Amino acid sequence: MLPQFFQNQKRKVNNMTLGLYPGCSLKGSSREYTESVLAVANACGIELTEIDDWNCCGATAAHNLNKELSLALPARILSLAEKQGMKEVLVPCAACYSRLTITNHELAVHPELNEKITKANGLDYRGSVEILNIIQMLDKYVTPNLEGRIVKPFEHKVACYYGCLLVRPHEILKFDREEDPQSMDELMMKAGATPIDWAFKTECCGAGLSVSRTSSVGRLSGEIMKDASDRGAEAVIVACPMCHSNLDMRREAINSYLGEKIDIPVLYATQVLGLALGIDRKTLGIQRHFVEVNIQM
Amino acid sequence: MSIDIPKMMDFLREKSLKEGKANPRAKHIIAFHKSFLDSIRLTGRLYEIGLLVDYKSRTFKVLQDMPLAPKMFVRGKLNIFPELIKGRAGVASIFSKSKKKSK
Amino acid sequence: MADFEPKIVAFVCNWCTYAGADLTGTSRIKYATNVRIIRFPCTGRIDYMLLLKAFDEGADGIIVSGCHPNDCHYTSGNFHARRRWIMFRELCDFVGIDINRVLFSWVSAAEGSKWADVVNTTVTRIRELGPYTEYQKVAKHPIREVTNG
Amino acid sequence: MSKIGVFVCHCGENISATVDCVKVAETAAGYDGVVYSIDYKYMCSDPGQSLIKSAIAEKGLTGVVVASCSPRMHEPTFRKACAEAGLNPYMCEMANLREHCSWVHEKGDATTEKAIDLVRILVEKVKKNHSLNAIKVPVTKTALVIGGGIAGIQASLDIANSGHKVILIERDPSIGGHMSQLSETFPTLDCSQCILTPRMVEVAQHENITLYTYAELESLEGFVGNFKAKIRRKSKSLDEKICTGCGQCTTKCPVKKIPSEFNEGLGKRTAIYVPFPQAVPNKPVIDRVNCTYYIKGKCKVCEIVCPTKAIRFDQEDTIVEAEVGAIVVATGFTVKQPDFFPEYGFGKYPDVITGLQFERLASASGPTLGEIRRPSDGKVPEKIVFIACAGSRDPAKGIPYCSKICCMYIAKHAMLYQHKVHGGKSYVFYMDIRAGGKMYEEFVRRAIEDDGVNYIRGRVSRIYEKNGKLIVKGADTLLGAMPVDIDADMVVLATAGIANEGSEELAQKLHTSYDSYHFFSEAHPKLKPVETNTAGIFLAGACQSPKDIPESVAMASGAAVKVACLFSQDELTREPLIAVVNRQAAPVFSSCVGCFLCVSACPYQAIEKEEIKNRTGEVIRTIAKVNPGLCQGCGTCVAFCRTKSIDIQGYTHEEMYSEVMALLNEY
Repeated sequence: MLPQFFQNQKRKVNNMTLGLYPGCSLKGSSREYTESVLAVANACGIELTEIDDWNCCGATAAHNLNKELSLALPARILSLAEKQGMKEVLVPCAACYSRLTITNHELAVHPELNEKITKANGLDYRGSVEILNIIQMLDKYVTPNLEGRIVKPFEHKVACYYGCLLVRPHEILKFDREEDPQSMDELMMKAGATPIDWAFKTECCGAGLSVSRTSSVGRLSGEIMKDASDRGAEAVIVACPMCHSNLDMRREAINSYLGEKIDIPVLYATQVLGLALGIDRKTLGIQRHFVEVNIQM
Repeated sequence: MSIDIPKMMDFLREKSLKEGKANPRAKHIIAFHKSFLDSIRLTGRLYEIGLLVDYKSRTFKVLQDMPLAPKMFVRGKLNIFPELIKGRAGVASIFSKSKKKSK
Repeated sequence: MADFEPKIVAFVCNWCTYAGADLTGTSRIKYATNVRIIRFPCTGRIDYMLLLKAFDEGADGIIVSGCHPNDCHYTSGNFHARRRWIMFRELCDFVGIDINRVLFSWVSAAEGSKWADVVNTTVTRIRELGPYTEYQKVAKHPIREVTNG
Repeated sequence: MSKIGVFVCHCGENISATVDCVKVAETAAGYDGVVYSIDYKYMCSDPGQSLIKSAIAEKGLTGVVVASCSPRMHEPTFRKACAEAGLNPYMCEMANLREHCSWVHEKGDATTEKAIDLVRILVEKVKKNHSLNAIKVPVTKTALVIGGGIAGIQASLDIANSGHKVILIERDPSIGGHMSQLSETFPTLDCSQCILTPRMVEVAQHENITLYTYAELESLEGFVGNFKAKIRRKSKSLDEKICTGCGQCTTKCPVKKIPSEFNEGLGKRTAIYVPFPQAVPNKPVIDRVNCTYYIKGKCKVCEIVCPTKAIRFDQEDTIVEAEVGAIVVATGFTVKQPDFFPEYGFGKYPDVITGLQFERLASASGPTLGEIRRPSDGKVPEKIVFIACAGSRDPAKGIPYCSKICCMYIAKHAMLYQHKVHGGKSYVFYMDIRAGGKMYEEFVRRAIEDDGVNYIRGRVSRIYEKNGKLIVKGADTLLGAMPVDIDADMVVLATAGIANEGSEELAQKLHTSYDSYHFFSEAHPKLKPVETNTAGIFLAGACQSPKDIPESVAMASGAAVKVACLFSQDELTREPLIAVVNRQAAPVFSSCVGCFLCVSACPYQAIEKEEIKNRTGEVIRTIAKVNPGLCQGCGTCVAFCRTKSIDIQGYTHEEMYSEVMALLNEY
């Protein structure tokens, strides 16, 4: 009886249980992101439990068209997480992260809004859930225990691309600095990479206009890839499925805008970390990218 | 003190749409957003094929991005069937309630 | 209760609220006649026994008002007043004095209209609460009893 | 037995329109102790005052209640009238029938009733009032000026020239302040140093001025007219009396790579250094943080080369004690380092510099001898961009206020650049041009129209380096927010002016208040701009808010006049509305039990401990005692005292309780 009890205690200390909100992209067009997040978490003894019966956060469409909807959809997710006993929820997708954090903040600072949103929809949310983006989660639970575990340092020049949403709005996130952020660069250094100093860390890639205004995406993402390429980056590192699909899947549009062929691959931060930890490429879903990853590991 | 610019932009978008003053050049963007929301309303999560079919039926851009689909499929990035959540009724009611209020 | 005209005593500091009430006057903003202002150098000077005395003597409501935090003419008197008020409130609540009859506020020398609001809110509130006789009943007044009868 | 006179004023119709003044006077006449009661159209007029005076003389009044306007308006008038008639002025009180009654209520019985109540309250108070006498304190006629920038220099010279002694202390090794760093001044393009250095020399040579450089205020005690200041003279590691300022040591010092503060990091200095060639005093100090001897214990090159053997490595800080009567604070401002704007790349790109750095580049005495060359490679920039409001008027990231001087100095910078680099292109991104001041707007127009500076109204979102150029991405809001990209060689940020480091610490030492931006607070924003809330301490220059040179100088002269006014009297008179601890005959001495809660309550450190001794000198009691020079009369101690042993004159317990009781008990 006693040893069993101790064993349980020990397990709890070593293995963290975190909630996970994957979001729609991570189940479909960006499934390699999910794969790499799970692989890294698994390697580091972090247990990720998906929120049961989660729904879409509403993304750009909801907050563009209907404010109430843009709060009510994430409110349902937060309320589910709370009911399922999750204190912290990892949201790898930067766009979902932004919607969930903003909703969490709005509901906390405007109790009357919380009342209105939750009452009307039969939800109940007390505001106890803390939301982490992928960098925050890695900073908090992975990097402190990283020493000695980097078996294959990712020794390449990388351009860390944060995009619009990962570190904004600063007033709410209080994480990194919104212009010229550094957190991903530090993470990449720990994985053995050399982050370059470049100008487009937080410029917009075109985001949700991928389908409806592909030409704009070509131009915006083109400028980003061009600067990364001019400054000698061997890979662009992202932490957002939308940024990834624009920079990777829309490479044809990018190249036709630039009038030149750029073949720098776009990798998720978790994929790079996974490679450095010695996880194989397939588990990390690297073969799923449109732009082939030819980097020598 | 400071102005919350994104919030203001969202407000103006919503208002101009409601008052029928949206820029005609944005009609494809709005069509996409509407298709997107319709998809969530029905299934609870985004169903990418359904979204594209709906979008194309709204904009008649039938051929756009057709070459992408097989490439995505090969890489395991396209789900053929939608993921249906259990709380679809709840999600649908969120939609109907917010829609009513916003009018 | 409509005919009830409450007696309200205002304990104010000379530099902010007294001047603020002067501004209400110069701006000709009208407010209820029920308030009588007593001028103190600073809210820090206000001995809270005076508040009890006022209730004892038949006040129905009390306003204590001074400079906003950080604006005290004497740098920190209003902070002392605020702390004392927190203690006093709890004590009052404990012994059964209705703390809704005391309004603590900050009115600066520039807030003429706020002073009118403070007075009117208090008058409305006290009007709803009715005359305050409970305290007088409890605190028997030996001197008055002797002199009056 | 009190004999009170009540004087009800109609204030024309201001009071009588809503208050029945006759009834007020009649009712008051019936109160116990009231021997005279009258109403009159204008009490503050000469005949009105005569009415009071003659009543005092004829009826032998012992107290006066004037029921008229706010005491904040006419209390001095009526108290003076009473004093002239031989009544102690503090036996006169005012009932505020105008601001607190007639103006804020409609005509009616309730209003008149309130007026009657207000009069009755004060009748009862006056009965308890005591005669009080003004307090007199002596004045030490020496001024302490803190800060040796242009404001401190001007204030010192003005006070010294009016015949009073001045002690001027400066934190840095030389006086001169920011003005000595400037190249030219707007709007005349006078050379800053050329007009400043004669003043600096005058300070050093003035017989009434004692100058302590490399010194800071350690502590301050006392009160107006009688301050005791402790000044820390930091060790210069040098005997100033022997040093001739020959400069041997500074040329031979082996540590040569320390960024020069005077040149804003664009030039280098040695460990033993004079901040700039025109420094006053022109004698070096050793910077112990960077000196090899203090770090490693050996070197002493300066000691070896010094022809007069003036170096003193073991010299320690000394504390100078000074008695002063007034203090002028002129500690100036500093510029916010723009690294809080990562999108502008300050610190990352050497060619993104601050306005103050540009001043050094443009200055003939600067690191480039006045040629505009960029710090990274010394190239003359062909395109230069100036960004106004880098931090100012930006509540989200910087400071909400306008730094005031930037619009003008940016116009000056752009103009200087155009004069020095022929064919160069300059751009200014601005929010608004604020050029209020004599010849200021004309100056900006000259920059735009004659010198061809491109003014673009809009903000810059980002600066990044590409192929050796700084790409400045902005928008032109006057052309429909059109994006503007400029590939510049150099960018100058007009960073916000903020309170100097340590200013809140200094304010705490001086017991003066400071605002939320840590600038020193003036006593009144309109009518007392150079006074502080502490009597005898005055402000000059940019320590109060960012200011240009003429404003700083004007303010300094203003402060100097205030000091001279103070020093024109041998004794100061103060209102006696202060706290006192009661004293009784032995063996009680006082009801004070010596808990000293009042000491912790007092914001002015005005309460001291007093020891009561018997004839053999043995201490038998320790009680509180109020220093009448320091007490400002807030009364916080009164409310604190557990034994009611401390009371405040003019607002005593007796007076306040009688007011409350009078209010609630009708006759």
